[in-house]
Amino acid sequence: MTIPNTIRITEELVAAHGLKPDEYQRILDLIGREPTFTELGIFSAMWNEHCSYKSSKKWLRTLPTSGPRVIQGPGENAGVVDIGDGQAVVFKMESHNHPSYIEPYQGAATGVGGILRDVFTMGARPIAAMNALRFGAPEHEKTRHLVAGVVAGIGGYGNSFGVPTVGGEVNFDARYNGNCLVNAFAAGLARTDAIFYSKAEGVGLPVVYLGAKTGRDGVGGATMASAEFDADIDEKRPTVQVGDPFTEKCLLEACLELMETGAVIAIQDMGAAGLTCSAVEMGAKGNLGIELDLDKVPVREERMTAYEMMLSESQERMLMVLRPEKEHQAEAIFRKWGLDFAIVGKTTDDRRFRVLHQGEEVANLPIRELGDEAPEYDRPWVAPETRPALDPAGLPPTDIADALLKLLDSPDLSSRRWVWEQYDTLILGNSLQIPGGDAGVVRVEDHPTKALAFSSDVTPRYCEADPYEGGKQAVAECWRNLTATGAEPLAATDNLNFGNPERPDIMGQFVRAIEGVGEACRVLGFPIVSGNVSLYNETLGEPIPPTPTIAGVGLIPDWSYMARIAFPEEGQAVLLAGAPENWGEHLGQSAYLREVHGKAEGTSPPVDLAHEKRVGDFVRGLIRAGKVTAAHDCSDGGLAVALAEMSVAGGMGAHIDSPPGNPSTAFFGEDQGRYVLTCKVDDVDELLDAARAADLSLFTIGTTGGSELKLGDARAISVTEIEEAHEGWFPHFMQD
Amino acid sequence: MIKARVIVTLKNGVLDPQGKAIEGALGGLGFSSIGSVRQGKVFDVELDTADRAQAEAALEGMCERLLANTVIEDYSIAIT
Amino acid sequence: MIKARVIVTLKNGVLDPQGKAIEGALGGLGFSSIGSVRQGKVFDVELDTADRAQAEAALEGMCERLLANTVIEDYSIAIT
Amino acid sequence: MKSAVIQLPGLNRDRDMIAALTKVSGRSPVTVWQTETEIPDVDLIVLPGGFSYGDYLRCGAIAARMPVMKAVAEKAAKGVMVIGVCNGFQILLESGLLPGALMRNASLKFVCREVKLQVANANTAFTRSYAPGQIIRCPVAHHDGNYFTDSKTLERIEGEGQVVFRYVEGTNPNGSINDIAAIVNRGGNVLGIMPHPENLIESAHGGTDGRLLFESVLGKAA
Ligand SMILES: Nc1ncnc2c1ncn2[C@@H]1O[C@H](COP(=O)(O)OP(=O)(O)O)[C@@H](O)[C@H]1O
Ligand SMILES: [Mg+2]
Repeated sequence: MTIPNTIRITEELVAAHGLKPDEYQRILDLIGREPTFTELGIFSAMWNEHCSYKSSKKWLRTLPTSGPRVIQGPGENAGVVDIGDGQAVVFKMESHNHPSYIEPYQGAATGVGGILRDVFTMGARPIAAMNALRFGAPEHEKTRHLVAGVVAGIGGYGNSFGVPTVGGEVNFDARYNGNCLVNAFAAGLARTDAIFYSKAEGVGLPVVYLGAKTGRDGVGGATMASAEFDADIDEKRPTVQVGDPFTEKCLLEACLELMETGAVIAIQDMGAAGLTCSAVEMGAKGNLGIELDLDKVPVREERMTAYEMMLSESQERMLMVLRPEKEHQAEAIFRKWGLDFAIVGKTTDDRRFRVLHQGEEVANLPIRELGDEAPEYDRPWVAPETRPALDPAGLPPTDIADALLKLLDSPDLSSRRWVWEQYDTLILGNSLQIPGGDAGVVRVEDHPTKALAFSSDVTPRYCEADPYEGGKQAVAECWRNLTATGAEPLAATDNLNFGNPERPDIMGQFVRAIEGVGEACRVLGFPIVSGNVSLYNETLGEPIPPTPTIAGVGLIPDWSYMARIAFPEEGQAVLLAGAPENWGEHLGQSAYLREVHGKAEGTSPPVDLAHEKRVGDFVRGLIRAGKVTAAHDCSDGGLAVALAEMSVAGGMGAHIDSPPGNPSTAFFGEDQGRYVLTCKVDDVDELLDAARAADLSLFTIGTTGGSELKLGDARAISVTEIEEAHEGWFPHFMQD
Repeated sequence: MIKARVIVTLKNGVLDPQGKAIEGALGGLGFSSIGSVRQGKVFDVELDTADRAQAEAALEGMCERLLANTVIEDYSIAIT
Repeated sequence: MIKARVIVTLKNGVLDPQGKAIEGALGGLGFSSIGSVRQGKVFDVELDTADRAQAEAALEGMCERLLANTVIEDYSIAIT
Repeated sequence: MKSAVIQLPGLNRDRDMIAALTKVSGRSPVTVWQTETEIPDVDLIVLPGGFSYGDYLRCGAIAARMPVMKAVAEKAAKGVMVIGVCNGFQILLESGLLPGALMRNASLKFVCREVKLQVANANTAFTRSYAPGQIIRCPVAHHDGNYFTDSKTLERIEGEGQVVFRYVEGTNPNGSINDIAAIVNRGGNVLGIMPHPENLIESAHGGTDGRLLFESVLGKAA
């Protein structure tokens, strides 16, 4: 089946391309004539939500994106941050939600492939990956299938490509039943003097196509990512792309080798709407035109039309502008790695995007306007309603030990070992902390002491109850997790997953969440340097909870002063930093409330950002001074769960004092800005003095040791029992 | 007992990285006549039943529910 | 051009972890008649030649040298 | 001691291996690309882990048929030490330099975790720095590490001390027959090992149990 370029443009056809009538009118006004079929395809790709950010742009502009260490903020394939010594960390996160729901293995695999490409396109060798996953209720019929496929797909791609996966998230909630989320993060290392950008320079230079051949994969995929699912989802299936990690690994090596030769002027990977977006971006940024000759494009299927070639989302492909005198050297490198190499066009001085196919000019469009003149909306929004606070007095009393075991054995708080043991967490030989702690840590190769920490966070139930506080909390938790290893949080990337922005209530969630994210980033000095927006995450009118995933990177100057979560030694003091007098008091929207009392009530825990920063800076200072022997932040499940995780990781228990006030709120409250620390008994006074001097709370709450965890007056639980509860849920759910 | 062979192949147009790599390797080994290679799976299944119609229905169900990923694969069933 | 289908299966007695797991999974899905499952591979090969004898010889060579691991696998060739 | 690391497209633990050899022996190995037909004069040749040719078709199958493997076989025949780790082990099996096959893990899943290994033969060039029966920690990271061979071969390799490491009971991550994790050839100069000793050689790795393997074959670094 082939599609000629002479198809008549009808109203239906325009609508099928996801273009609204006023958007189509905009096209007519812009080019002064009816577009050809191929041109219509190009516009639909460039102007859909996924590529144009037409609903989100206005709000993204409000995020802080610069800082003393930021070399490149949003606007390129990935953000770039200086880590000293002439090196930079390059990172980004991106969603592959819809493809993963349709075909979990390949959808997740190609999501990982896409984000790795974004990173090495900039000249960075990938050194770490993470994945943030949200699935429907465990009991929903599709959930297990999606979990199995997505996890296998992420591992299948990342393991074969050869990047350690050092972190991520998994949540379950019925609101994701019809729309799972797969957000993939990758980071790489580059020299600050060898970063590559997408801006083309120079007229008449060869535009080179590299990598795998073009097939009909995903034709219409970018359009799909911007449309709500409806009942005819099966019809959309043939657009599934298959990942080829082997080719991508070869592409990585070939690109880095080529970059070393000085041949590369501009480079852009082919992601969504492949050839179209990459060519337009290179030309528009350089204020140049691009002429493509599709007869030169390596194809793997017969009789492909211009339309299909321009919209194909075949994976593992790149577009470059090369120095003509280095063309042969470049070609030799690509042949060595068994990759396709073809000159498919040239840069021109007319600022037109011209596409030739079989002797015919199938597109001739103004290149800058394709991007710049894309519609931008200020969509109407309504502020989300605030919820009444929870009155904890109304809750029946619970047994603290039973409640803790129940939490540890629940879908959201159980160990994710089943997931991360399917990922290669060790490859490259630099992993200092693998998943299971607060942040993954990878040492900087060839540097004697430096390391980078990575964490990805968001708590959708908080965002649902209060998008503004939830947005703040996502940033704060990420910042806190990096800090808990001793890292200085440098910068972050975001993946904003929401429902249909044409609904004012959803748009309200989006706006408030961004405001919260922005505020937290400003106060914490944690700029957003790259990111991705995924809207229309809803099925048959059921939206997902607002899910602004934040992934951050931190710098550890000397990893011999790095903290881990494991209780290190018997007889050490256990301390709680940053907590209120009664240790904890906020039960609204807590995991405890949901799992033990079956309620989703109250407000989300507020984040006092100034306090957050002061506590974090204080804790980091102690870690770096070698005064702290373990550190762990309190998040889902509060203090009790943090202590249990530290026990299991260290293989030893602890004796915790009876808290002042209500034990349930003390042990299970989810108050923000708190850390559990351990230190040598001899150092306790010094630490308490330091806290007093900094005007921060620090309480001694117990002592490590023994084979049981005893929380105040509650029954002591053996560490074995804790571990069994914690490790039990996932394998049991997956029926292993 | 009924024996059957199920063959699962990638749909037309779906990328087959394995087939492509094998193609390249065969070329490298000097098989110059090699055109294209597509790789699929075969399942040899034994069923504890003597009822052919029932076996056919069961095999069809197995393909739809497990053996084939019908998003990207086709299958065929032959009772032997 | 000649088209052929090559089928590679595990030798009798060679452990087949995938087949075993599929057997278990099919049982779990309620296919009670399931006896045993063995998984193999199929290759659909196109050869740029019109000479059948030459094609057969080439296919035999491909199986011996690459497509099958004759330590643990058998193969069969069918020109279609 | 001079060493060489073989490089094939898709191998991805070559960087780990080069770093380990450099750290243990104090000198960096030479690298040899797949199309080379000769290997320089070295005492040790290493095939690192990864996914050569994507592990498409069968793990190590396509790699085993590349020109460089002929050169490896020639060196091995002359008594040069050869180590294949993970995918390297699979390549050695596919090249016929070692007996048996590595099949899909019994769980059908990729597995990356630390296991315990017992030294089954401390009398080889690769294990002489370990004590007989010593139990060590070592990570694994593979999808196809389920060692299998027919009963006659199994009897032979067991009888001749060709099994070098075994997964300690209860930690077999893949279903390998007789818990086999590593074997040597009859000549004692070719080792195939599924776990990754190169990822446990320095304090940053949280342990150094893998180091002794390299020290055994390279001689202790000065
Ligand atoms: N939520 C966001 N916050 C900050 N920057 C964003 C966000 N979403 C997208 N961006 C930036 O916009 C640019 C275009 O994004 P995208 O189209 O996702 O990149 P790519 O073309 O590499 O897939 C990128 O530089 C990206 O970092
Ligand atoms: Mg944490």
